[in-house]
Amino acid sequence: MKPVFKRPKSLYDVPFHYCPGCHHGIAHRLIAEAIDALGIQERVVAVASIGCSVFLYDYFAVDVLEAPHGRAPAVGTGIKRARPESIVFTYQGDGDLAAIGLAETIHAANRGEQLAVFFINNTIYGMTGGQMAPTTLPGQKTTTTPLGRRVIGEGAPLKMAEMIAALKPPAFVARVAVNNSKSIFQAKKAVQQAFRIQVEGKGYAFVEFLSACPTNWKMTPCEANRHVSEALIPEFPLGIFKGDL
Amino acid sequence: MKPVFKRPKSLYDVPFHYCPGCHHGIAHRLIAEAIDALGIQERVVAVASIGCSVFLYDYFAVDVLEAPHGRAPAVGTGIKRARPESIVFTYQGDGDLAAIGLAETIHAANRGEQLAVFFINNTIYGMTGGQMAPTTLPGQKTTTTPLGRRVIGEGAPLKMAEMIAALKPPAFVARVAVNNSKSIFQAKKAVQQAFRIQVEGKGYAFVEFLSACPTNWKMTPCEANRHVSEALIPEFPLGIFKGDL
Amino acid sequence: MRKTEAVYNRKLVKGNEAIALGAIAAGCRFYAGYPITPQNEIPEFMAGRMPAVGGTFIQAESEIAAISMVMGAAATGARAMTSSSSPGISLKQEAISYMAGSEIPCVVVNVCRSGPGLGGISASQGDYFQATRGGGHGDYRTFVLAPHSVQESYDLTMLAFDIADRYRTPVLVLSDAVLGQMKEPVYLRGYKGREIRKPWALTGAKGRKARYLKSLYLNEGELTARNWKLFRKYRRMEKEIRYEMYLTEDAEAIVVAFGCAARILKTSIQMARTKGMRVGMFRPISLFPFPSQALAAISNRVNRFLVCELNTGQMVEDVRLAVKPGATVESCLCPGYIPTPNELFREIKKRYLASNP
Amino acid sequence: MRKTEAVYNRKLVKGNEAIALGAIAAGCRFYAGYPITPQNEIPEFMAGRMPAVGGTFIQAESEIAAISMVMGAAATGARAMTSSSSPGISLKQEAISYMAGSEIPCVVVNVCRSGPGLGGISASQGDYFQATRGGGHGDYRTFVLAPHSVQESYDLTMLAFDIADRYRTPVLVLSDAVLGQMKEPVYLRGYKGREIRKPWALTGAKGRKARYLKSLYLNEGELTARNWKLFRKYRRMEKEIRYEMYLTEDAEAIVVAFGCAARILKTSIQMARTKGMRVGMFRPISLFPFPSQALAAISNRVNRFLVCELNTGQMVEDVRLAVKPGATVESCLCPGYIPTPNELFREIKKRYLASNP
Amino acid sequence: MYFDVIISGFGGQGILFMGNLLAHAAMLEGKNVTYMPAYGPEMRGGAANCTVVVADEEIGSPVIYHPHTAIVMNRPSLYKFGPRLLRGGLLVVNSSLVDPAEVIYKGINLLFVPANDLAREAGDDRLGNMAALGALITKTGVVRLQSLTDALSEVIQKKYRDLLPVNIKCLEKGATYVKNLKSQI
Amino acid sequence: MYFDVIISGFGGQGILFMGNLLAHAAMLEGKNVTYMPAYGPEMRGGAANCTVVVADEEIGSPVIYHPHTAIVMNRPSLYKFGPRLLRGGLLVVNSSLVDPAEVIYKGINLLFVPANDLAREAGDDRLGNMAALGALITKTGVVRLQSLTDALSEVIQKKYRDLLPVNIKCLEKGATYVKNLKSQI
Amino acid sequence: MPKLVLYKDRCKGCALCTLACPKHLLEISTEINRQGYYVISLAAPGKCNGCGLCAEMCPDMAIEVWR
Amino acid sequence: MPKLVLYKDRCKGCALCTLACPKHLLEISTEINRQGYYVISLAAPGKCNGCGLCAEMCPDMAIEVWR
Ligand SMILES: Cc1ncc(C[n+]2csc(CCOP(=O)(O)OP(=O)(O)O)c2C)c(N)n1
Ligand SMILES: Cc1ncc(C[n+]2csc(CCOP(=O)(O)OP(=O)(O)O)c2C)c(N)n1
Ligand code: SF4
Ligand code: SF4
Ligand code: SF4
Ligand code: SF4
Ligand code: SF4
Ligand code: SF4
Ligand SMILES: [Mg+2]
Ligand SMILES: [Mg+2]
Repeated sequence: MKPVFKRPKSLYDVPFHYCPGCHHGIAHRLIAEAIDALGIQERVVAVASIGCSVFLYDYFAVDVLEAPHGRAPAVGTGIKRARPESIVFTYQGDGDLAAIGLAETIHAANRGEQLAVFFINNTIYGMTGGQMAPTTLPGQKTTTTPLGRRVIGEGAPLKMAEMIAALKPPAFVARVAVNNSKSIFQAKKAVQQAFRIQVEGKGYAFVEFLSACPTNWKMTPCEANRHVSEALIPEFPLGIFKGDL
Repeated sequence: MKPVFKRPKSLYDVPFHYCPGCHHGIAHRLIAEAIDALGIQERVVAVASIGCSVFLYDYFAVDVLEAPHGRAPAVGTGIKRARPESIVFTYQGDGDLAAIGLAETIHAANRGEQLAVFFINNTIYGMTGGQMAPTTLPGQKTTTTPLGRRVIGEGAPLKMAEMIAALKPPAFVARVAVNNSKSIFQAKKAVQQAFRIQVEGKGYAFVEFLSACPTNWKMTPCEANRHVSEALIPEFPLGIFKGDL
Repeated sequence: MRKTEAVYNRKLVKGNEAIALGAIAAGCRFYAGYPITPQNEIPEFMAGRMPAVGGTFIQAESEIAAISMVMGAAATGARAMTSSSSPGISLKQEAISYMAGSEIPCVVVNVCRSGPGLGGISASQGDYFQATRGGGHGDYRTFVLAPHSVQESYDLTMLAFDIADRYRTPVLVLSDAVLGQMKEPVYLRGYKGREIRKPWALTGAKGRKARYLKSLYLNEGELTARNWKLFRKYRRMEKEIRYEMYLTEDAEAIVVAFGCAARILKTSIQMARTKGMRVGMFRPISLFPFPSQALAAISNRVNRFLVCELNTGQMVEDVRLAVKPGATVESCLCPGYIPTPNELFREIKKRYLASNP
Repeated sequence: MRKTEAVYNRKLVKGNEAIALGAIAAGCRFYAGYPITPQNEIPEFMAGRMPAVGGTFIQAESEIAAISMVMGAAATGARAMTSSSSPGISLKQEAISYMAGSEIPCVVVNVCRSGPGLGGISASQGDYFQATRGGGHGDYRTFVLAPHSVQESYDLTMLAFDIADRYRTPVLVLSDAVLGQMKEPVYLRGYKGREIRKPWALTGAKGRKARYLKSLYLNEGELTARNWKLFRKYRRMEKEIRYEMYLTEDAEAIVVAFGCAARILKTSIQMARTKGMRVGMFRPISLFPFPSQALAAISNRVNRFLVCELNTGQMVEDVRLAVKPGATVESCLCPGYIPTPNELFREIKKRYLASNP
Repeated sequence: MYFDVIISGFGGQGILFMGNLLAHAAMLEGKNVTYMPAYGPEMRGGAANCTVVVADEEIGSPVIYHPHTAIVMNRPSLYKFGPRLLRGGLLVVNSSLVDPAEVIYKGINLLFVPANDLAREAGDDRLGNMAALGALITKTGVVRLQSLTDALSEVIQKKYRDLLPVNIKCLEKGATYVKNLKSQI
Repeated sequence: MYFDVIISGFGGQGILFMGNLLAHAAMLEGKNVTYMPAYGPEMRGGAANCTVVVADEEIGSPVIYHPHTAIVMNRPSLYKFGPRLLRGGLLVVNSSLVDPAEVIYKGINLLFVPANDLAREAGDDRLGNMAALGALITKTGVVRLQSLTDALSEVIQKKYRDLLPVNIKCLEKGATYVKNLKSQI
Repeated sequence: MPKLVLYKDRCKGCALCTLACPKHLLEISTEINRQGYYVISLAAPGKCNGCGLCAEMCPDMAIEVWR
Repeated sequence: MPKLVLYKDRCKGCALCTLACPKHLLEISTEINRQGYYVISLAAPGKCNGCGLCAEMCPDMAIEVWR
């Protein structure tokens, strides 16, 4: 018998600390699978960012550096420039990448750094307990928007994939979801492509994951999963915004 | 006899410290004229940013706050929210607005803050002596790109007006030049519109000026003036990107 | 507190909420912040309450944006506040330096967690140096108030606004994870201070000359004058020094501590007293200006000091600088964790016995 | 320096260039920075030279991005540096705290200008506290080297890389606007140190287990252990303490100064000597760890100290903490401007005569 | 008078609510009290605990490593806090979810309360927390039952108002359970 | 031996180049030397000045408020630095651009050098800086002319190589001018 | 016959796999694991075609599929 | 006749006004002002139509135009 599905070897065999139904776990696995598929585990240096996923190094069997909140793209730039033979990826939440780290995000993309940036958009600050994120949906209630987010005054959901795709240098920009088999399949391809581009020295890649946070959305995992298709995807359309698979 | 052209009263009658042929002076005057035209001098609180124009308060006869480098939009947000009856504008260079202050710039725009943001894009760091800016042209030599800016590795010129126009909340976004009478006339209208929008409570306005820096471009004023049409405008097209005049 | 008050007017709130309540009571109508554990109750409370009192709450895109917004709001004369915890406070240092230089008052709350770096979320006093030595660049200080209870979190936050306005200076409230997260009954006394006129505020040049607030001084001698002006102001602020003395009258040895360490120590000292050790506690409430004279006065009588802090030794320098020559100053250090009263009692005992065999 | 060297191997360069030259000589192959006066010669020099030596120069989008890039590069084992001036250094504090906590070595240059806020661009020593007390949040310190000449700017920068690697710590080179902008002949001795192996570097998990570098420690006791580990390391760094003594042997009074203040003072002291005053100078070269023992030793003999600094009184605390009880420590403060040798001479004379009437 | 307790269980069990309520009741009785929740990333897994100290004197530390009293509402809590209890202390065990056979600690007093079962009998098996709390105060006398029910009506959120009676019933169930135990002895 | 000078004028006059060159020459003679440019925003208006100190001993301050020597290449410089000169000091005035009648300071030595005129005679009136420098060193002897010309060929940028001779000629013009003055006395 | 391996202690009972199985073979059982979660169970092992979609969906990699 | 007022001490000799005048009436003179700049001069005042375009262009507001 052959395995149809087996844990990728770039992940340690330990349980995740994520909440039940949290999509971080799926994103982790897709990244690990791509690393395995391309055979680059020994070259990878990952950048953990501050958010629920800060413990990246407890899960990925690759070298990891923990960056200050929001600075992962700059930290990744330093790693890659100092050691071009490394394959560098960052893994960042929406608070990290689109709020405090927005300048670093856009400038690294705009320099066309050889990085794969994985962006976990769960429309909320997970780790700190459910505050508004730059991608929070209009009307969404969070602990800091108790009446629901108002676009004027609190901001419109930032469309990071589109913003980055509008820059000249990035080679590959996609937005994916992982809330059903079909979208997971697409996501898998996008993740692989993001790494392949770097292996081939073709530049900067950005993959945005729409991701469920049942805990802070105050939903069951299944409700949260459904919320991704019903509320997130209409606001953040899936697709390849730059480059191709 | 009536004056065809006279110094606006919102400017003190003192000489500018700017270099000969520097467009900062023209931008100052257009802003002062608009303040006069709308009769809002007594309501204006301006935010000076760090760059050649930091001495704004020496020129404008309005209340002025000096912001930390790059933070003018956040500072302006604080002023306007705390005193909604004020008319608030920021005046920022390309280093200030598009490099260190990029996150503040985009987030203030994306919240639709009631601000007029005047962006002086001279493709260079003027005050610090001619280093690369986020808007530096491909191939442009600066003290930190001695061989000319390379897009990959050093970045493509950031198109701030376009980037901000792509956000939902901003009410008015324009790019203007001041290198000849015709463009000055257009610029004048754009500046007035930026203020009018705020007077009418309609939200965020952004006006990007293409501006000459003869000193750091190492050109004569006339050469620099010509360079605006020959090199800057082709890269940064003029126009109204959002809202209308 | 009298029993009647205690029973009828107390509310059970977290230290963080008490800070928010104190701020609003003191007339703070502008708050901007960015989420970080363990201070999230402050922005969350403000998000709910500010609109109701006609104030502004903004969740900023970063700590830097938050303090910059506060700078803008405060420049118009509004009472404005931001809060964060250690890493976020580091990011605010540049702007705090600007506000000190431009003499714009504001209140900055640091619900201190452990460092360095991301560190941990447990309580710590590792930011003492940063708080008391200006933190950012240049020659400036901020007034620093360190509560040790939920009640003080409320009271000192109100005071912070008064001091900020009186001296046109940023005031830091240095809380910590324990004080911020714990609930205790607090008597909501209400604001007894007074808001003062701000003839420097940027309100639009209506019927007066235009004004500006800035920190740039390039002409010869101007900056020096400004530095000395600030220096003299910091001297004047010594009028506002606050501290608590606990069982010091007959003490043969004094333990110095602030914030949550001090409240734990009180128990330890009670334990020591029951064993007949004549130990007292000195608790600085204002950390800058530091109550050096009061300590010096004590050191005329007592010559053994033990400084107890949740770090690897910071306030001990201020104590050493304050006491009379000849006094011995030892340290009892608990970086990255909360000691038990017992543990501190043992430290006291060990040292007390060493010199009273 | 012997005459022959002097004549044949000297180059006339700015202090800022000397720092860049020293860095490249020491094997620094990664530099990221952001423009700010008065240190722009460093990034500008690096922009021209780095590509030629196979290194990387990046003009970052901000000071924060620059130090973060340095963190990334240094984590791979590369010798990496950033530079800025006061306001920019404030912005780097969070990341410096992270690097201290993660034990990632790097060199940070502060060509100090006047503050607070935007302040001015003249030389200052207003960032002494920030430099020597960690600056950012949490319990950490950085090694601090303070050159007082262009030659030392070159030499100490090379040394900074060695110390950084040896102790896995950020090292701060504290220069100032005068030292950075002035030209002086410098003898380019070349790098005599040695790059060491970095078995902790992130180079990809090839033929070994995967590694990580982090500053987050949440499990009980871990962070405390880390804090104490750092504390012990800072103690060990005392081996690297450096200072200069000038005419101290027979001195009856000692002036303490560092950086550009010290070089100006040397002239003042010569003036005093010609008037028969037995005055000497003590110049700390490492500011943290501070040469407290050496000062204490002097204070066995001499009991009058004058601390001269370009701020409103910062290093004076370290001097007070170092000298023996009974010694008097006075201050001569020049915030925001450069004193003349004459002015300092008068200060010395006034005080010297007061106690030797 | 001095009393401290660590209350521990998993997220959904209303652990923090228990602590809060107890603290509130103590406040209503004019006592000094501190309540300290554990918080932050360590909570992600779903564990929850808090510490309450009640005293007549000023309270020093709100953080207790070795409590006089502990309530463990599930198995992991037993393993975490059982060993930390002070010698002679009181361990209240939710025997609906924890097998008494697993409680192997010596030198401490034990109180087994089938909290969820009692709650089910009272009408809502999710309110085991109230039953346990009722049991605790009856055993220790730290606050009066009346203070708890007073506190409850002040603390309970508006939308859960209608659950007030069943909550009170659970408190009482726990209290009665202990009283009965006592009378049995 | 101790010498200091502030050289001042406007941006296009090659003020910083003068200082640099002088410092370089001093270095070639094995002397200690410091060169300190004024810089930053205050320079925006187009003013430029720098300070050079040459000494046998270690040099203390490279910043001089009251110099022993000053070269003023234009009028604003005269007003700025004239009053700062030490009593008994030497003021070198570019009399091509500054009317000697405006020089009203007492107790100092004056040397008027028609620098731009001399330079024009030498072939390039923009090289007044070199003429003034040649005059200065001849008057003061701070460095030898030969050292200056040596320094010049080391310092001059490649693309201006062909201007070396005319630069040297200007230096010499200034030197000769002062020698002739001397011999006239 | 395809084999489905369930690592019960990894399961968090989120039920996402139940949504993913095209044949609706998975459901939450009444069994509680060491973490305190109700774990999943495979109703009719014989009907499983080993497509692996459940495993692809599981955030905690609690399922392994062999064919 | 339109009047053109030149504030000579404000002029920095940048010559931008010379580009702006549709009638090419302005040129840099040989006169140096207090700031050290060669100032502008109006060649044929009579030809000036007072359109003000030169003034609009001047970064230093050295020109005032009346009509
Ligand atoms: C400088 C700084 N500010 C704030 C924080 C607190 N903080 C930790 S994680 C986080 C954001 C988490 O949200 P996100 O990036 O969306 O990641 P998620 O947890 O949702 O995956 C914040 C603000 C911090 N650690 N450092
Ligand atoms: C935090 C900080 N970083 C850097 C500087 C130095 N600085 C002053 S102005 C400036 C940028 C000037 O460029 P720009 O914003 O384009 O304005 P311009 O002078 O070109 O009008 C910089 C980097 C500073 N003052 N503060
Ligand atoms: S809080 Fe949200 S993002 Fe974080 S682990 Fe839980 S579900 Fe995932
Ligand atoms: S440096 Fe450039 S931007 Fe600054 S004043 Fe001069 S010309 Fe204008
Ligand atoms: S392998 Fe396919 S058929 Fe079998 S249980 Fe999983 S999803 Fe259903
Ligand atoms: S998806 Fe995984 S964790 Fe969730 S219920 Fe199924 S097997 Fe369990
Ligand atoms: S007013 Fe018009 S015509 Fe007259 S000089 Fe100016 S631009 Fe020329
Ligand atoms: S545009 Fe103005 S400053 Fe320039 S030359 Fe004409 S008048 Fe003079
Ligand atoms: Mg998120
Ligand atoms: Mg610019």
